[in-house]
Amino acid sequence: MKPISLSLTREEVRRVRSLLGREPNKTEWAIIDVMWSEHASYKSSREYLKLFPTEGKDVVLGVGDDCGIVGFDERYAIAIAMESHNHPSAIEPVAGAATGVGGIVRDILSKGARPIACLDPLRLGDIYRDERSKYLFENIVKGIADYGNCIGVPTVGGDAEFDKSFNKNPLVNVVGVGLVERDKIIRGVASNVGDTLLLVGSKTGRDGIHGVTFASEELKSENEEESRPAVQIEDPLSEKLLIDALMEVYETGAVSGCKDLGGGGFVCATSEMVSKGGKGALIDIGKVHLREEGMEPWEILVSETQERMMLAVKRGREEEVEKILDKWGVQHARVGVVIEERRYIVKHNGRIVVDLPVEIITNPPTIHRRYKEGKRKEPEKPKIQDYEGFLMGMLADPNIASKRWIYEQYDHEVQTRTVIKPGMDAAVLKISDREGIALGIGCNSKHCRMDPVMGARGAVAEAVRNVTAVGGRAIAAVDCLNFGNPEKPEAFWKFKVSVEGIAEGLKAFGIPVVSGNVSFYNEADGTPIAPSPIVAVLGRVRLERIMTMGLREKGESIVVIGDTREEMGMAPVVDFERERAVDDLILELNDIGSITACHDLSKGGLAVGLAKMAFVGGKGFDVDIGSMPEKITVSEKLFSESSGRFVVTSAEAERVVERARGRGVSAQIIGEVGGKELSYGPFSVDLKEAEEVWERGLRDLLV
Amino acid sequence: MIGVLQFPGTNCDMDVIRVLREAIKTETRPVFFKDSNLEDLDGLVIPGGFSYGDHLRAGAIAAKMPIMSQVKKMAREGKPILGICNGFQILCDAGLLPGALAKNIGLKFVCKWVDLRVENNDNVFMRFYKRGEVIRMPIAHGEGRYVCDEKTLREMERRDMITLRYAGENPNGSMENIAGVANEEGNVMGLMPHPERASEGILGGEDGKRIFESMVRCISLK
Amino acid sequence: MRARITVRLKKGLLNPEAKTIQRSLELLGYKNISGFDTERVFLIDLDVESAEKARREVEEMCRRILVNPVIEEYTIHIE
Amino acid sequence: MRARITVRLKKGLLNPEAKTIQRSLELLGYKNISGFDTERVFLIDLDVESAEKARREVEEMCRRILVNPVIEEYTIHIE
Ligand SMILES: Nc1ncnc2c1ncn2[C@@H]1O[C@H](COP(=O)(O)OP(=O)(O)O)[C@@H](O)[C@H]1O
Ligand SMILES: [Mg+2]
Repeated sequence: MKPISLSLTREEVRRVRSLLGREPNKTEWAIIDVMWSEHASYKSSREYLKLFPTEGKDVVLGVGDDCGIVGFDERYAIAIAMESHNHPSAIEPVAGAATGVGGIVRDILSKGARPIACLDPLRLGDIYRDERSKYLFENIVKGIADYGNCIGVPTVGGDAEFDKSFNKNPLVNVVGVGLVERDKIIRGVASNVGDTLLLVGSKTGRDGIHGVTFASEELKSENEEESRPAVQIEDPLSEKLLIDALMEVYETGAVSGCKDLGGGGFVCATSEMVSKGGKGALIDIGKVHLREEGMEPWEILVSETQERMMLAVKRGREEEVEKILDKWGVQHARVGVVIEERRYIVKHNGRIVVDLPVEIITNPPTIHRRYKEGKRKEPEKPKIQDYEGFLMGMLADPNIASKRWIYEQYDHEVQTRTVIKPGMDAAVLKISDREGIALGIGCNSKHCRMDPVMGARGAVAEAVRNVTAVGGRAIAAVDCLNFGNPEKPEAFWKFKVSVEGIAEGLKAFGIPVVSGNVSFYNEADGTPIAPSPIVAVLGRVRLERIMTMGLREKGESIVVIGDTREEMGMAPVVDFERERAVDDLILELNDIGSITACHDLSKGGLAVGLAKMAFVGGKGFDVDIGSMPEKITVSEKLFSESSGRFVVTSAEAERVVERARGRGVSAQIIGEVGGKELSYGPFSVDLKEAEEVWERGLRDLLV
Repeated sequence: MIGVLQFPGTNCDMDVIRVLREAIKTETRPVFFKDSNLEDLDGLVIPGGFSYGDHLRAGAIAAKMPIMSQVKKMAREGKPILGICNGFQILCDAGLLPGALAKNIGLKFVCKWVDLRVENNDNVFMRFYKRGEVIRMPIAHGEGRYVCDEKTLREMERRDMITLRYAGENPNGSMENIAGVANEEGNVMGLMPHPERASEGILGGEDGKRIFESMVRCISLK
Repeated sequence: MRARITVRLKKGLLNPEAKTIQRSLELLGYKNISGFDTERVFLIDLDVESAEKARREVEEMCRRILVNPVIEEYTIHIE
Repeated sequence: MRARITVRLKKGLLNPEAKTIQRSLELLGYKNISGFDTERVFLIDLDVESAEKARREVEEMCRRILVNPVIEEYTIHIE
């Protein structure tokens, strides 16, 4: 018999014994070990996550279920969630990233929603110098592509940053988005005594046994060999069939609750469903359809085999559901019933192998982690002699270069909703004839490393700005907080201040968090990653009012909106008051039809932002950076990454400036659209040449 | 009535149905691969996706499913049958169209808009285009490199069976830039680009819509 | 009875996968590779009495579905 | 010298492709299939003098790029 190695602390072990008043058996220990892990329980992060604003008039289903749901119009609501799959992707990039997509899509699906889009914020190592990082990058993208493409859910956006702190521990975060009719929402709850627990989907194997506890430990190189059983292989065809079958099953109204089997597998899904319903469960684990022989009850309970879901089916309506599943060739098994008594009881061959109070499983104790303020990094101000060379260098930097190599591998148009396609500030999906949603991402990990406080604030501000830039009004946010080892006080401090910063920002913008995820222990060999609190914002857009960033008409004025400060080489200060004023101004200008192109400024500042607008539109510009009134150097004017700025073009620039003044926002006309040059005043470069450099920056590093 | 065929893993079925119903305003129904009766259908679209997960070869398993004998019967009766992307792969593997679709030369899945030249407009699907006209549609596939033997290629050229070629860059290494082919009778056509994704201005263009319009017109003329 | 079916692209057809792998091996410094190719293998366990029968059945599977004769060829081994 | 490298998924790991193909063969009426698996093969022609040397070199290639040791295992034949 294989001994189970517990990852519980000594204190936790003591606590279990005293709560239970006896020694748990092996199966019970395995369950508690998984359910009390950081990844499944949020035991370190829970008390801080309470800081987030979670309520709002549009919130239909808030934090606490598998995904958030936000009202859209009278009939429809939008489901949205975000997850990380960092550790699995570090070990096996294709399968790790693919199962990341699979997992978030099932979160969406479990709430009765049809998955309509994914976005994939990625953080990779130094692909210039590190072969392994290049391998990971290529294969992570392949994993996302193979999976998302096959299941017919378009990957419509994301971002990608490269930094050597991610060499051994890349980040794969995925945002999932779904569409659901308001009256067809299903919750992750089983509250009717007598309802059948129906396990649906793939046969259970030993995949990913202890995947959760594995995600709650640091990656150590010598760990790799041992962690291999944790690898879960993806099966996108099974996922696609789950989607098609369940969308049909939901129509019957026979499903009273649903949850996907993610981290923690069978036991996590079932115990949480009955716990939320205030009930208990009687499980016959022998009924589970298995892929491998000789699996022990604890293995079946904690296995993380992919492409499985748990349904609570109204008593007497099982056959109706099973018939539809059979039609689609989806396997199923009646594995238990909801019981009144709040116990989690598991039988195996007629013998009781688990008998625990549900609360012990689902309510692990909170841990109060110690934190210690870390140092902020001094700005790294480059001395720029050759503006042209510096700009070209930036355009070629994989952090700034075109991400076409990534998103062309993703089917981003399936389901025929994608109005604004990847490559712009935010994606726009058509929902009704007149309205759509915008999806924007924010987080500059480099800024977060230099200054976790401003970095996190910047993440919110940037995500909102990206939505604003396409004409969207932000209505909700999701987040994925990627940090190092929370047991280390400095790492925990970074987490704490990031949550505080994001919470403050969201309150200032008036948007709630509806779902999120925390990923700790992102360290390899003791070196933590650059902290990466990634924020995704959902906005609402009127389709006839969407904006894009490409320069259009020769002669139109180019206007910079917002203040440029001396913030090159550092994390810019983020003042939410000012951010909001600028966003509101842009939306107002868009409403009155004054804007012909719009782009928010982020990495590489004004110089890079203008260049991208030129590449997308295929038109050059003639501006005079020198004419900007700020008393800062030309280098700062060109490359400072000050927050809260946009560049817009307009045929009525005076009106733009006037409206800006009305809101106390600075706006300066700096030149106009036209020509075949990027002409900045002090220097200029050829449009085609610069574009080539930008297009090839990432692509040429890869096969 | 036009049918839109659904295999396990098909993922563009709803998109095609939406275009046929809403943009073309024609009666359309989904056809599940276990359906046994296709008698009511005047035409059929085999949409894109990853039937059977693209395992074995793209389209290979679907092409051998029992329902395909009925599709072949429809083809023999002269009813229009359009295969888009995975549907094209299925039609080739089922022997309804010559040639095969191999892995893209770049080995990667490619999703982007491309320019296409109309080579032949004398068939059920192409009559609303002009010969030589350049149109834009998106592609999204990993196995779209058209190949066939030399003799077949010459035959196809002689009988005017090549309907579309990539007009700009060749995105997948297709032989002679082939993007779409039809059978000799002109009632069965397969193409890698997705006309259903190019049927609404706000989604990027409407150049693909005429394929469906042409199909529907030909049916109503019968 | 176990059948081993080896499927390869027909001669003369470009195998981009083989080419790419060969190129990356060369990039890694393996200089004496004079040829590189890939094949796929299907292993089928069959409950039939004779090798004869197994071969006939597998032959049919290949023709019907496992192999696309336009681009592929195959060999069968009964083990 | 020609090396034949056969790569397969490790035992216990899901092979969705094999599963799908087997099921579709059954659908086509092949009722006596008791097992189905897939493998990949690399054929490498090497200009080296000894089988010994070829094996060593190929062994290294496998470890470096041809095989994904997390999920796959392999065997080498020198022909
Ligand atoms: N990992 C990715 N997956 C999909 N699309 C991506 C990814 N990374 C970048 N993109 C696309 O490229 C666009 C531009 O990225 P980026 O240059 O980071 O944006 P911004 O100009 O807002 O800073 C993103 O909005 C997205 O559409
Ligand atoms: Mg932006």
